[in-house]
Amino acid sequence: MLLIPCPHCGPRNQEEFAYERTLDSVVRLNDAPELAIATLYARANPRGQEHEIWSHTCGQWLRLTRDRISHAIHSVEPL
Amino acid sequence: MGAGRYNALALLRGAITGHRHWGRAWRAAEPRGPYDVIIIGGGGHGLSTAYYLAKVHGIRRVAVVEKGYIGGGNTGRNTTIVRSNYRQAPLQSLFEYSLKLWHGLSDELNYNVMFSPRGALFLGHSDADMARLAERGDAMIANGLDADLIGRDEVARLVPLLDMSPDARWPIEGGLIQRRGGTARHDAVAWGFARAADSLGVDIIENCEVTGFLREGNRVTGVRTTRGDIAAGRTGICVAGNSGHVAGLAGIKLPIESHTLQAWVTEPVKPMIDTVVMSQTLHCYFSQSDKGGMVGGGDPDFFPSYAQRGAPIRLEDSIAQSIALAPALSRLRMVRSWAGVTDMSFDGSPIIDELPLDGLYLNGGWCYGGFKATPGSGSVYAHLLATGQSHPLAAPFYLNRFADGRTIDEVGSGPMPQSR
Amino acid sequence: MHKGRAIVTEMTVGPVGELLALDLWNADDAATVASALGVALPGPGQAEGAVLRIGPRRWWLVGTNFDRAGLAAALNGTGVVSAVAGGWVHVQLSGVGWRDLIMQSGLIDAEDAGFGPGTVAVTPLSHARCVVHVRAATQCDVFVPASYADHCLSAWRAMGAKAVA
Amino acid sequence: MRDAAGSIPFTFDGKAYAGQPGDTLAAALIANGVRLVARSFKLHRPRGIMGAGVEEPSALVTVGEGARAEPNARATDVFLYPGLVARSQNAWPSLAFDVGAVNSLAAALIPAGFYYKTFFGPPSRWMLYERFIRRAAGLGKPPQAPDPDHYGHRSAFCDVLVVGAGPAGLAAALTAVDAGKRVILIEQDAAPGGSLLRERVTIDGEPGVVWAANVADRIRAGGGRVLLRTTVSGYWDDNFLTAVERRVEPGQPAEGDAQVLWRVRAGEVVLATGTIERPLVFANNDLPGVMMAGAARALALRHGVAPGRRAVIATSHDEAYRTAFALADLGVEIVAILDSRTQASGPLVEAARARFVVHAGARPLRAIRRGIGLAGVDALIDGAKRRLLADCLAMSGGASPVLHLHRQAGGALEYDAARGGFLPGAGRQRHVSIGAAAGEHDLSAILTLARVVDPLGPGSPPAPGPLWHDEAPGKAFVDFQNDVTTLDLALAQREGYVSVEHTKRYTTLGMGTDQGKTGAMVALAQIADLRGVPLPDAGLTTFRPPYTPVTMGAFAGPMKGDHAAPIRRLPLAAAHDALGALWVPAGAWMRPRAYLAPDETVAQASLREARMVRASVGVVDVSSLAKFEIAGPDAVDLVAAVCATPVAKLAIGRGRYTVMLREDGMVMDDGTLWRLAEDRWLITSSTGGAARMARHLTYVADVLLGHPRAAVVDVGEHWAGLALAGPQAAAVLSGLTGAEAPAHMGLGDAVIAGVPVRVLAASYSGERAFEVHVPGHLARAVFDALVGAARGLGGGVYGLDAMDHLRVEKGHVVIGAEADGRVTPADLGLGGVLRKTGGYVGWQALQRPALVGPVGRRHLVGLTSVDHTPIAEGAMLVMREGEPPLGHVTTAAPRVAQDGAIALGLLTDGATRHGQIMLAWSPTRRSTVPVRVGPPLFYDAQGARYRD
Repeated sequence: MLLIPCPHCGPRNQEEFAYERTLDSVVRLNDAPELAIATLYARANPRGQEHEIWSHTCGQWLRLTRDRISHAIHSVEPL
Repeated sequence: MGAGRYNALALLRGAITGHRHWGRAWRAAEPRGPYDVIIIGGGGHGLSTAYYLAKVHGIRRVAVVEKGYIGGGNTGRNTTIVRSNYRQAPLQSLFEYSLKLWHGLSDELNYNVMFSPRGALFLGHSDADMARLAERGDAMIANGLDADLIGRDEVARLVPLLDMSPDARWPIEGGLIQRRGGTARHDAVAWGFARAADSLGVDIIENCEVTGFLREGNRVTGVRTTRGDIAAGRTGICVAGNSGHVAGLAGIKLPIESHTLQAWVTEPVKPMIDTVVMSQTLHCYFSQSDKGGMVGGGDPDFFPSYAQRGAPIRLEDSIAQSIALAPALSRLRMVRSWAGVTDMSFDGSPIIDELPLDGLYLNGGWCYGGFKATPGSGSVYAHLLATGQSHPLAAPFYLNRFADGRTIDEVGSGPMPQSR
Repeated sequence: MHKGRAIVTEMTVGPVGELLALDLWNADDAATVASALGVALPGPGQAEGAVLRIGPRRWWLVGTNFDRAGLAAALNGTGVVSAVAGGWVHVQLSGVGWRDLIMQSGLIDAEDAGFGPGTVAVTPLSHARCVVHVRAATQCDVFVPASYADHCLSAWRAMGAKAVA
Repeated sequence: MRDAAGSIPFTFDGKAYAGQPGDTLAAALIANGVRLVARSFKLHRPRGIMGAGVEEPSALVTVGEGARAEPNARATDVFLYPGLVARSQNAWPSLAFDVGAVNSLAAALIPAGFYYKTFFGPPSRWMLYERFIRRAAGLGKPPQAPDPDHYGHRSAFCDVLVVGAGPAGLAAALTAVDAGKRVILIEQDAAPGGSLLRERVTIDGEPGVVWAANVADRIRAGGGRVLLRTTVSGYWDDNFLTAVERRVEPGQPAEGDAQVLWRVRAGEVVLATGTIERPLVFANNDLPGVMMAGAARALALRHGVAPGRRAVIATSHDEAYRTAFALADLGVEIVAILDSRTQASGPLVEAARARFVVHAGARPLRAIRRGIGLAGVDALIDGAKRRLLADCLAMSGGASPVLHLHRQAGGALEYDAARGGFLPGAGRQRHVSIGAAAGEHDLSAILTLARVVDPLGPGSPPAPGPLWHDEAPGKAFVDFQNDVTTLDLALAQREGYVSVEHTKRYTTLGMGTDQGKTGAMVALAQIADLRGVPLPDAGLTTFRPPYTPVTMGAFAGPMKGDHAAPIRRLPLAAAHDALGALWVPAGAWMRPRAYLAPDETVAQASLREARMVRASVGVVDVSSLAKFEIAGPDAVDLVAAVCATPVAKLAIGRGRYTVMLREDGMVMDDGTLWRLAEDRWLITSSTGGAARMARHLTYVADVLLGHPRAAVVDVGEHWAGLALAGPQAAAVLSGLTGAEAPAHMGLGDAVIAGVPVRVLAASYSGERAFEVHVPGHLARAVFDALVGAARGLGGGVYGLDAMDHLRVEKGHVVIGAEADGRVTPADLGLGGVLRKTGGYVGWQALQRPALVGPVGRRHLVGLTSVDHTPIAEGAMLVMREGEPPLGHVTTAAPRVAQDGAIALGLLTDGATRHGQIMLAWSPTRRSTVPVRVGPPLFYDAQGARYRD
């Protein structure tokens, strides 16, 4: 039951947040089709740290650097 | 088989001799490459692949390397449901092929995997639900599978504990049952395949973690492991839950993300429910094990993790919904909860294909539905590893379908695993 | 379905009346904009008077004392105001037990000493995304999404809160 | 010493007894001479009471009656209340004469894992055997009726959470309270004190139990929260713990919540969880009368109950000596103390030698059974076997710190060879273990700030009992509940189930309701011995929540009945009720399906309502549709990124149909896009997709566009939406507003019934139609006015089914039915409405080869029943029955404008099949209907009717 520090609200419980995707999988509107598909469908899926995009129920989007084994959150920034 | 054939007579002999005649179910093999095929991952899928390689394709220089103990990943963590009642034809065909293998598996392996076709029932809670279930059933029958659309009365007769009152939070209007579906003993599947494969000469190497791949140019020639390098003609990844990690050792990114799925079991009680009960509207399912515990689960935890642990809110949800369906469950006590790492592909369907490196293959992306595929998955993967060609049933599950736009999206929820 | 150990809380339920959402493109402009508008724009998790901060770039102006057209003009391109009153039901919790009620229905620390008058939190209560505004030691406003109001009020009654007219 | 007569009546297996206040059911049963309490899981061996608390493996009973019956309650963890009804379980016809005990005779035939080796043949044959196995398995009888009890949830936050109110936990909690921390102290027992409840020490001049109660009071007085009868069952990520408070005992009716699930977020967690005593392994160590030495002591000192008349104490360390004193003081004859150590010394041992017969280097080999209970013990004493007669054998094979929560939290372990077990190592989260749970056994060392007087003096640390090498015939159990013996462990090793997880799963070791609390470490020692490896190399299984079994209802808590998941209500729900609406769930929403006239079916009512719309005018509530206002100078960029249709040229005051795609190019949602002002837009989209669309819009704004000067305001609930449709719709509208109705796809402000509204001229039915948007809390007057005016022109309200019939006739798609998440806009015939220039979410994915190719995609088609028979929704589209389907029926409907039946479908290469006759085949419903494939449009192909 993660405690995630929302840059706007402070630490809140996991159920108020939603995982969106990894930072490196953001498909830009003007990306060429091949790049867009490669970006969308390829994930490093590391057993370890990953940069992720989450959202909070207050409307804040955030970038988390998070460990996928220990669940430790190493950094959080507003997006 | 080294351990001697299993039958009632042998048990009787054991009763007299103190069961001292039983040998190991499988050898504690040491690496002794080169092998024709190395399978990474000693779960049910990997072990069944090895078995069918040896049995069907006559390839016996096969090693299964397992980082821990066999069957310790999702094979030993699932809720043991076996069914083939999918909506999309390629999935129906693959899982039905597997279901047919399940029906003969105990005899095939001479190991009772306790496959028990007690029926897999999807509940419908509205006219709209019933139409969707009918559509699924129609599609199944049209593809040669068995399905019965049943009304309230038969649901109530099959599962007397369900709350059939019309003012229930989710009234039950009927269901779709696949009577040839059911449950099996999950550990036994791994052990049974291991014993059978071992008897055909397959080396099962436990406590042997793959740390990298041996390469010659664009060709994979074996694996680096914690127990040394092992050479192989073909190398098959079969580590669902960890596909992303192992493919990453070869520098390959996959359309797969690892997520958490939890399950729970209650204290054992006398028989309470025969059928496997599932509700797609409520996102929960439960059945009773032979030991007497009610086993159930619900939604995954919605974010990537390899931790094999989840959050209690997901348990609360799936338990609340199960109780809404069967109110008597409320007074049972949960004795244990656990979590597995699901290999979430980006269309919800498995990937069975050669990877961009020569000689390296992948069988993964089973999401939360891999257990029921165990024999079928091993059989078609063995075909791929033996021949280099996809089995016709596995062909739709090729890797490039994402780039081609031929995804097989059973629930139509798109590329994000957390929305599945 | 009243249960023992009832929470000592009364619920007064009504429509919000008027409610404007004020969005700024840049929250750093808040102080400047506030003086132009002539209303306070409080910081995160805070309320000042009838103005509640409910998001990184969003405030709520509660009640009839705000002139939407005037505000829109005074914003001068730094943001927008939008009417949202129809989407919310106002529940005033009064009595010593309101914190208990919130902690039975949600996962937020309403017992924290810092969770005092003037605090605003957006958080799920009984599975509905609610806006909580602490008014006094024994009074708290909860804004419930209108479609969830029946569910929440019935759930809170089951927890022992008493609805009053 | 307790009074002979008890004051609290209870029954066990129908026989009346009485116990005393503070008694556990176990204590009361023993006080009443009941020793046989249960039958074991597999072999149906007679079992008595072994433990004193939650660790009890054997004494499982059903407590309570009727719908409140609770199976598998531990007799040691149920406190007596007047009228308690307990029953034995897993025995037939009676506990004393249990037919299932035949399993015990056949035990040699059914060793661990026997079922894997037999019962072959087809699955049907296995199921035949399985039926018997299932009946034999299980413990208590399952509940059948709905649970009459209520369960609550409660959150709590604290600086320091202390788990366990034994001496260490009490002291830690008090210290934290005194330091000004927010403190929660949780104790599973009904009273604070932990081990003090079964010891005879004084602390600061007070009896230990009194000291404990006083400290608990001081913690409360200092602002701390003390929760008794509450078990911390789960330690989750980020110091989140769940605990279950029992407010009543099993089977006891509650006035409020029977149990409360506490959800605690703690800054620091102090685990003062104590130890669990280990059994000794010897033949028949499961007989009623064989119990843990600590449990015997608890019976004597806490409850004043003697567990027998003649007792043998068998131990491997000092602690159990205390039991000899406690029992002797109650008048129990201590036959002997068997100490497996060859050298034992120290004050406790010396004091015992002065009073009792103490044999060093001695241990039990075999418990002797008479009837169903213990008659004596064959012991190895001075190298020879001797029989001692006794009806109680109190044993102790060391003690294991309770590491469950520490391990759940991810804490490390350290092996301590002297105690033959594990101690808590470093924590992964913010937690620390103290007291006995951390390996400290000396009370003076735990309570450094208090003056502890122990009349018996300190003892040595607990040490493990001897390994068992089958020195005597009979089963030696390591898991009492699941009947796992040393022979089973050996068999598992022999067969290669070597990993401790394999051993566990093969033998079911530790998989009972006690999850191996008593037997796990002795089993591990035996396994290590069999493998010839040091104990820590034998491995350890994972500790998983919950620590002790948790009632399912407590997890669900308030999520019960109608609250199992929220039901969302329309702002006009009361008005629809007044009109007799039949409700239908649409996701979490409840929406009016139809308004039935007397004796009307839903189908009849819906067709009548739909025809009313075609003939005159109808009003339907579309309030649940998603609505978003996008406002600001950059709003057009955001709208253009989300909507795949042309955007920029839309005039102010105009709207158009739009479609939104996922990144994989599939249709995510559809709706209408309106330009309310130069920089303010309104998007309407589907009810079911509202949450997804809200998230998508803010994702595109904040992540893709990097915070444009545009706000996304979710006004879905702000605006109630009332659709007014039919040839008389414009007349109704202008009659109420006094103004001309907006042109098709135009919008305007108006006033109806004194309420300002927004009118959007959009048609879903194919008739001239308007959506009237009005703030939800003001909607009633507008609704009443619209319905009243419609009725005046021969119209009225209509529901969801009629709306569906109307849209099918016009070929409009529904998200989830036609747009099933697997179709592109082109599949739906919407390829032409997309922006050619891209720049919207999903445009790239549409360029994928299989999506641009002309062949093999499923297309939206219209289907007309050739013989007017209704088409089954969901039916397969085939050329002949039994052939592979080429598509399916997505929505079926009656024709509204005339007789007949139609449907929409998705059909492979459907656009090229117009004119073909196919079959809509539904084998599950035994329906086969010939259908003619055509374009998805059945009504007013020219679109004359909806235009102004």
